[in-house]
Amino acid sequence: MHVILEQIINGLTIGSFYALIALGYSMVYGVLKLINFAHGDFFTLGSYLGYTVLVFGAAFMTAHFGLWGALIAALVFAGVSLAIVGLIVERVAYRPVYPAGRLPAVVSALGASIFLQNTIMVGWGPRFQAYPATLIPNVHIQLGSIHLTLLQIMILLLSFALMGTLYYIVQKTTFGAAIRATAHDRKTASLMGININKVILFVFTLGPALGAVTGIMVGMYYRQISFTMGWNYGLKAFTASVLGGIGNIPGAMLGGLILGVLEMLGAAYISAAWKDVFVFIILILVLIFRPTGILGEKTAEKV
Amino acid sequence: MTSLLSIERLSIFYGGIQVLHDVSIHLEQGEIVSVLGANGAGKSTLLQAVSGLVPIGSGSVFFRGEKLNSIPPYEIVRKGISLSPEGRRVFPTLTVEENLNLGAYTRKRMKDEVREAKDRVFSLFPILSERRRQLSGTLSGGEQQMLAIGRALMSSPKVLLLDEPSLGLAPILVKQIFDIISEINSQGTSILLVEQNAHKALNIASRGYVLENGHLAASGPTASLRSDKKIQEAYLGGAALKKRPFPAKTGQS
Amino acid sequence: MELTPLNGIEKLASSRQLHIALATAAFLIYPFLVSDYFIDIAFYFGIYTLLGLSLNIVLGEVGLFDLGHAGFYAIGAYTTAILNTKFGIPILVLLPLSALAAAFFAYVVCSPVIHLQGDYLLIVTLGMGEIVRLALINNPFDLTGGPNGVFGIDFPSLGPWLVIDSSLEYYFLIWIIVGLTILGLTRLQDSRIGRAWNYIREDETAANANGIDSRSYKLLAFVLGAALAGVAGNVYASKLMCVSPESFTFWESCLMFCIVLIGGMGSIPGVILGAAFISLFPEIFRPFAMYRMLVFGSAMILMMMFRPGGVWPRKRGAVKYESLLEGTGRTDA
Amino acid sequence: MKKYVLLVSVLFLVLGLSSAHAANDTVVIGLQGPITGPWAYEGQMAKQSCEIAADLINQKGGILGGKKVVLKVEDDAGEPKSGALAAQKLVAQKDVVAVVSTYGSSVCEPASNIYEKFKKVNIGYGVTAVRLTQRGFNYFFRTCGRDDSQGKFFADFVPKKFNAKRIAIMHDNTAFGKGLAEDTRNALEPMIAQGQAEIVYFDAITPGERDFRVPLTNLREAKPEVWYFTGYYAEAALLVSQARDIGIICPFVGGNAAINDEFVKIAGLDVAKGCYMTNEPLPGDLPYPEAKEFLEAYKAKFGDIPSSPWPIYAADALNIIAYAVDKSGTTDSTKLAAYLRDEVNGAPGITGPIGFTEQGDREGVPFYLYVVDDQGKIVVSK
Amino acid sequence: MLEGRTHAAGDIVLETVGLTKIFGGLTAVNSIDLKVHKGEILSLIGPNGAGKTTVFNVVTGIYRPEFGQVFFRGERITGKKPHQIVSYGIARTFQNIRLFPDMTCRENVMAGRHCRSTSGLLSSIFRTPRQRAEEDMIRETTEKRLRQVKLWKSRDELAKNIPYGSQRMLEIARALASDPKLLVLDEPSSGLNPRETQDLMAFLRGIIHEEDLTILLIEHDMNMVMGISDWVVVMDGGRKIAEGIPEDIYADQRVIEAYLGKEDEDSTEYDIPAEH
Repeated sequence: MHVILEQIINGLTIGSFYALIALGYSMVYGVLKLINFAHGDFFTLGSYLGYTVLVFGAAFMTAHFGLWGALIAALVFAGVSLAIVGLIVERVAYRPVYPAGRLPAVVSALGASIFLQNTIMVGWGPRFQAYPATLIPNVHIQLGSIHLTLLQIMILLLSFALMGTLYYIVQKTTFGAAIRATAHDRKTASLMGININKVILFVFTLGPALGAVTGIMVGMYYRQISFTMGWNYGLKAFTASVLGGIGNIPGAMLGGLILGVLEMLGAAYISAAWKDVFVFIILILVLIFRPTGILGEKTAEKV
Repeated sequence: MTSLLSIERLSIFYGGIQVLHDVSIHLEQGEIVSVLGANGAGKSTLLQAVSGLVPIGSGSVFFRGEKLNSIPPYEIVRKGISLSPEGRRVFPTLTVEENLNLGAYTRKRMKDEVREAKDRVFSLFPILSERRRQLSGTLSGGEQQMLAIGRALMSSPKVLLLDEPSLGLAPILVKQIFDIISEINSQGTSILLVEQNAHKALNIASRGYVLENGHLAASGPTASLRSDKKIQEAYLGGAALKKRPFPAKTGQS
Repeated sequence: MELTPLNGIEKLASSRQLHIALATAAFLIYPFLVSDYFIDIAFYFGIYTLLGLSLNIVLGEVGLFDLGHAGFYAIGAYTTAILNTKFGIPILVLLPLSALAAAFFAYVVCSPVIHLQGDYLLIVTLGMGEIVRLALINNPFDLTGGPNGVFGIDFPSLGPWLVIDSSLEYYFLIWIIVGLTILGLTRLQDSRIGRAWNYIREDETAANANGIDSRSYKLLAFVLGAALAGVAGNVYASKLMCVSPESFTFWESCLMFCIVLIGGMGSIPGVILGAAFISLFPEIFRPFAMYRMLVFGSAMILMMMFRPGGVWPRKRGAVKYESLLEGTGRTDA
Repeated sequence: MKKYVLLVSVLFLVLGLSSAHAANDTVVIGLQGPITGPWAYEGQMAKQSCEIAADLINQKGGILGGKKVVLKVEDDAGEPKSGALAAQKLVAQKDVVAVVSTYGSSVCEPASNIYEKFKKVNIGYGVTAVRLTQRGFNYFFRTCGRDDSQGKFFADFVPKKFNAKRIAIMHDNTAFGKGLAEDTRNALEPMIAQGQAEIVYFDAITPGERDFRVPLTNLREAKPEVWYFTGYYAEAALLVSQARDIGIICPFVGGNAAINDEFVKIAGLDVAKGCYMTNEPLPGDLPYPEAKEFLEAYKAKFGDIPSSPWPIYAADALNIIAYAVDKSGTTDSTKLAAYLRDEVNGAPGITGPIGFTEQGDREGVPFYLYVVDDQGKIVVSK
Repeated sequence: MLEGRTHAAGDIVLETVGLTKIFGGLTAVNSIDLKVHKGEILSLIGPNGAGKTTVFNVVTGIYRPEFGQVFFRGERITGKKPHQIVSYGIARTFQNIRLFPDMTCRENVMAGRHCRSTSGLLSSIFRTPRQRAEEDMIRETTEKRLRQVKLWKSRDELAKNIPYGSQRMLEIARALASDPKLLVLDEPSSGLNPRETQDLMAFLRGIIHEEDLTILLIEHDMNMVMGISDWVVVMDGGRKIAEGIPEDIYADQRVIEAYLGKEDEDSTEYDIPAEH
C-alpha cells in the first residue's frame, strides 16, 4: 500500500510538470486554435536561463539575498525572459501566418521549435548541464513508510500554488471570464469590450512564463537538463492537454495530473518499458469515447 | 444639432455581395427606433456595422458627432454603444453572473458602478438574480435573451442595439421582453431595435425603417408605417404574388 | 491574350510534357555525373518523396491531420526486416507484403478513430506512431530486436538476373517506384476517387450530401497512404541493411508533415520540392556544422510566411477541358 | 520553368560542394563520428584526439618515408541514415585510405556495410555490440572491447569484491546498455547454476526520461546487495540520486558509460562518492609511455585530458592504421586489412599493445573497477 | 384545407409521417406530416427557429428522427445516411452555400455524379476502358448541367472565385447532376438580389417542366415563395400551422400572426429552451 501511495505522489509531481506545460498549450489553443509546437522549447529555454542564473549569478545573489533570493531571482528572470520570448515568437513566427489558416502555422511552429532548440545548443553547448546540487538541502522525509524529499514537497507546493492562482484568475476574475469568453466566441467577446489582442498577449506571455518556471523546477528536481528535453515534455504535455480537453484550462491541469499518475502507475504495475504505450492507449480510448477530452466542450456543427 | 447616432449612406459588402445599399438611419436621444424587414434584408448587418464587427464599405456612422468607421468593437463599447446580438450569443460555459460581469468589462475597475448596473439588471430581470450562479448554457431561450439584453446593459450604454430580441420566444415572453425594452428606454437609454415581429416593434417604437433586400424601402413615424401595406408586402411577398406569371400548378382544381 | 480553348490545351499539354521530359532526363543523367555519395543523397530524397506522396494522400488530398505516419513507415521496414532475416523471403517479394502489412495495420487502427476531427485525429495518430516506435524498442515476442533493431537484411534481387546492391541501382529502384507512384497518383487525382477525397477535404458535410461515404474514403486514404509508406520502409530497410527504432521517431512524422505543407497540399510537384527541401537542405548546409539546423528552422518559418500555400500549390483548372457536347447538337447554352 | 532553374541550381549547389583533393605527399585517414546531435560531445573529443594522434605522427616524420597523415572528418549526427551518408561520402573520396568509424553500434552497422562493400578498412572506437564482428566482415575492426568482455569482468570480479549474492541488473534499453546487461547475465550463469549468485532484478528504464522512482521502488523491494547499471551517465546520475532519495543504499556499479566527471557533477559529490564502475583503463591511468606522450600533447592543446575512454580508442584506431600503412608499405585496402588481421600483433598503442583477432576484435582489452573518491575523483578501486 | 390539390395518392414523391426530432428536451420538429406530390414545388416556410431546416436535415439523413417515418417514392428511408439518401434520388443544397471552394466549378458539379458511378481504386489507376467510359459519362452530364445553369464558361474557375449568385446556381447544378427525382433547396434565394431571384425562379420553373423532377423548398424570401410555389406549408414552433396554395397562405391570419406578430396578447405559457 505504501508503494502505491508513493507512486501516486511521484506521479503527481511529474504530473504537475505536465500540467503546467500543458496550460501553455491549452491557453494558446483556446484563444488561437493553434498548436504551439515550440512550447516545449520555451520550457527548455526557461530551464537553461534558470540554470545560468543559479550557476553564474548564485554566488553574488546568495551573498546579497540569500539562497531563497537567488532561487526567486532565477524563477523571475526566466519567467520574464520567456514571456518576452513568447511574445517575439508570436509576432515573428505566428502572427504573419494566421491569416493563411491553421496548417501553415503548424509548420512555422515546428520551425520555431527547431530554431529555439538549436539556439540553446549553440548557446549552452550540446552537453547535459547539471543544476547545482546543493541548492535545496537534501532533506529526506519519511511519512510512515513513504519516502519524500524536501525538494519534492516544495515543487508540489509551488506548482499547486501556480495552478491554483491560474485557476483563480481564469475561473474567478472578470479577466479570466474574458479569456474563456474569447476562447468560446471571439466576435461576441469583442462586443463586450474585450480587446482580443490583449488576451492573445496574455496567453503568449503567461504560457511561456509558466513553462519557464516548470523548466527550473524540472532542473532542480532532476538536476540535469539537456537541450532536447523540450520535445519529450512537450509531447507529454500536449497529450495531457488533449486528454483534459484542449482549450480548457482546468482540463489541462487535470489532464496533466492524470497523465503523470497514469504513467507512474503504468510503470509500477504494468511495465516501465511499456508505460508510454499504456498512456497513449488510454488517451486513444478516451478520445474514442469522448472525442473532445475529459472536460472538453461538445461541439456540434450546424448544418 | 447632431443626432445621437446617425448612419449615413452606409453600404456593406460581404466578399463580392453588397448586402446594404446606401442606408441612412438616425437615432435621437431617448428614442426607440425600429428597423423592420424580412430575413436576409440586412438588418443584422446594419447593427454589426455600427458595432464595428463588419467593415464599412462606404458611408459612415457617427455617434455624438464622432465618426466610428474603423474603430475596433471594443472601443465602440467603451464609447457607449452596446449590442445584444442575434441568437443571444451568451457564453454558455460561463455563469450568468460572469456573463453580466463581462458586459461591464470596460468598466471593471469601477466596482460600485458595476454593482449598480447589476442591481438594475436584476431588478429588470429578477429571474437572472435567482440563477446568477447557474451556467448560462442551461438557461431557457427566454432567460438567455434576458441575459443577453442584461449583459448589454451592464456597460450602461447610451445606445442599446437590440438584434431580434423576440426570436424563438413564446408569445408571453415576447410581451415581457418588449415591456422591459420600453422600461429600459424610459430609464434613459436610446434603443435601435431590429425586429422581425413588426407589430410588436412598432408598438414600442416612435419611428421605424423598413429594409428590403438591403435597401431602405420605407421609413417614418410608427403610426404611418403601421398603415403602410408595404410592410406586409416586404414580409410576405405580396408584390410577387401579384406579379406571379403563372398560377400555382396544383392550385387549379 | 485570348486563346481559343483548343490552343490552350495544346500549349499547356506540350509545356507540361516538356517539363516531365526535362525532369525525367535530369533524373536519368544525374547519377552518371556524380559520386555515390550524391547518388545516395538523391536516394534518400527519393525515399522522402515517396513518404511525402504517401502522407500527401491522407493530409493533402483528404485533409486529415496525420502526425504518426512514421509508424506506417516503420511497419513496412520491420515487416521486410523480420521476414527477410528470419525466413529468408526475398526483398522484392516483401515489397508488396510490406505494403499490405502497413495497409492492414492502418485499417485496423484507423477504423475506430476515423470519425475524429482535426486536432483530435492529430493527437491520436501521433499516439499511434509513438506506440509503434515504443513497441519496436520493447521487442515484443523477440521479433524486433529491441533498440538494436534488426540487421543483416538482404538486398533486392531476382535470382542472378537482377541484383540491386549498388547505390546506382538503389537510386533507380526508388525513383522508378516514385515514378510509378506519381503516375498512379496523378491518375487517381483525376478520377472519382481522387475527387471524392478532395470533396471531403473541402467540405465533408457537402461531400456526404453528394453521396460520398466519407468514412470509407478516409479509410481508403489511410490504407493507401500506409501502403506507400510501407513500400518506402521496404526500400529503406534493404538499403541500410538494418533497421532500428531511432529511424522512425515522431520527428520523422513531423518532417513528412512539413514536406506536404512546404510543397503545397495535394500537389505532387509540391511534394517533390518539399522532400528536396527536407532531405537536401541539411546536406547542403553540412559545412555550417552546428548552425545548420538554426538555418533550417528559420527557413521553415520564412517559407510559411511568404508561401503559406506551399511552394508549388496544386493549380486547379490549369488543364482546360474541351466540350464533349459541342457539335452533337445537345448544347443548349 | 523558373522552378526547374531553381531545382537544377540546388542540385548543382550540392555538386559544387563536392570538391576534395589532396596532394600526393599525404596519407588521408577518415574519421566518422557524431559531430552534431545528442552525442556531439563524444564525437568532438574523438576528432580532437585524432588530430593530436596525427600531429604526433607527423612530428616524428610521418609515415611511408615522410608522408604526412591528414585527417578528414565526416559528421554522422549519431543517427543511422546520416551515418550511411557519411560513410558513402568517405568511400567516394578515393584518397581516404581507411576510416576511423564510429561511436555507437547502431550507427556503425549500416556504415560498416558500406565500407565493407567498397572495401575500405574501418575501425570502430566506440562500438561494443558483439554482433558487429560476427558478420564475417573483412574490413571491419575495432580498438575498443566488446560488451561481453566487460560483462565477464563484472561476473568475475564484482560479486566477490562486495561479497554479494543478490544482484540487480538494470539497463537503459539502448543497443549498448541492453547488450551489456544481457552479456553480464550470461556471464553470471555458471555462478547462478552453482547457487553463488542470484539475479533479483533485471529490467529496463527508458532513456531520456528523468523520473525513475517507479523502477527504483521495484528495485528497492527486490533487496539487492549490489546493483549494476549498464546505461549512460546522464541516466546513471539521476538514478543514483533518486535511489538514495528513496532509501536504496546497496553499492552502485555502473558500466563503462555510466560514470565520468559529468556524472559526479550532476549527481553531486554526496551521492556520487562511493559509486563504482567497470571500465577500460581511463586515459590517466594508462601506464604506457605512448599514453603519457599523447595525453601531454592533448592537454597542451585543449587544456584537459579527454573525460571518457572512447576518444583514446579513436586515436589508437588512427595510430594503428598509420602503423599498418607504414609497415606494410601499402595503401591498398585489401592488403591493409590482411596485414591488420594477420601481421599486427603487439603494436604500440596509447591503450596498450594492439592486435586483432581473426574476427577483427581487439585482443585483450583490460578492465578495471573504478570508484569515485571523497574528492569526486574517479580512481582505480583498491 | 387539402382540397386545393388534385393529385392521386400514388403521385406522392416524399411523405413524412409524424416526424419528430428532439434536441436535448426541445422538440424542434413536432409530429410533422408532409406530402410532396410529383412535379410540384412545395415550399416549407415559417419564422426563424420554426424547425424547417431540421425537417430538411431529417429528410436528407443528417439527423435521425426520434419518432416518425420518411418515405420516398413508397420506400422507407428513415435513418439512412446522407450519402445513401442521394442514391435514392434526393439531392439537396444548403442554406449557406456549401460548395467545394478550392475546386473548379466543373469538379464541383462532377461531385453530383459520384453516386451514379462505381469505378474503384484499381480501375482508376489502370484507367480501364470501363472507367474511361464512366469518366466520359461524368464529363458529359457535368457539361450538360453546367450549360443548363449557364456556367459552362466558368467551368475551370475555382468555385470560390465566381460571383455569389453563380455559386448558388452551381450548387443547384451539382445537385441536379445526380439526376434526382426530388430536389431539396434550403433558402436558395438568400444572398441573391431581386434580379437573380427572378432568374432562379424562372430556372426552377423551367426544369420542373422539362424534367421528371419535384422540388421541396425552404425559403424566407416571400417574394420567391409566393411567386413560385404550388403548395405552401407553414411551420411555427416545430409544428405545422397551415398549408395551402400561396394566395390562401398570404391571407391566412395565423400565418400573418406568425410572421408579423399578434396584436392581441396570447396566454399560452410555454418557453422554448435555447437551441442546441
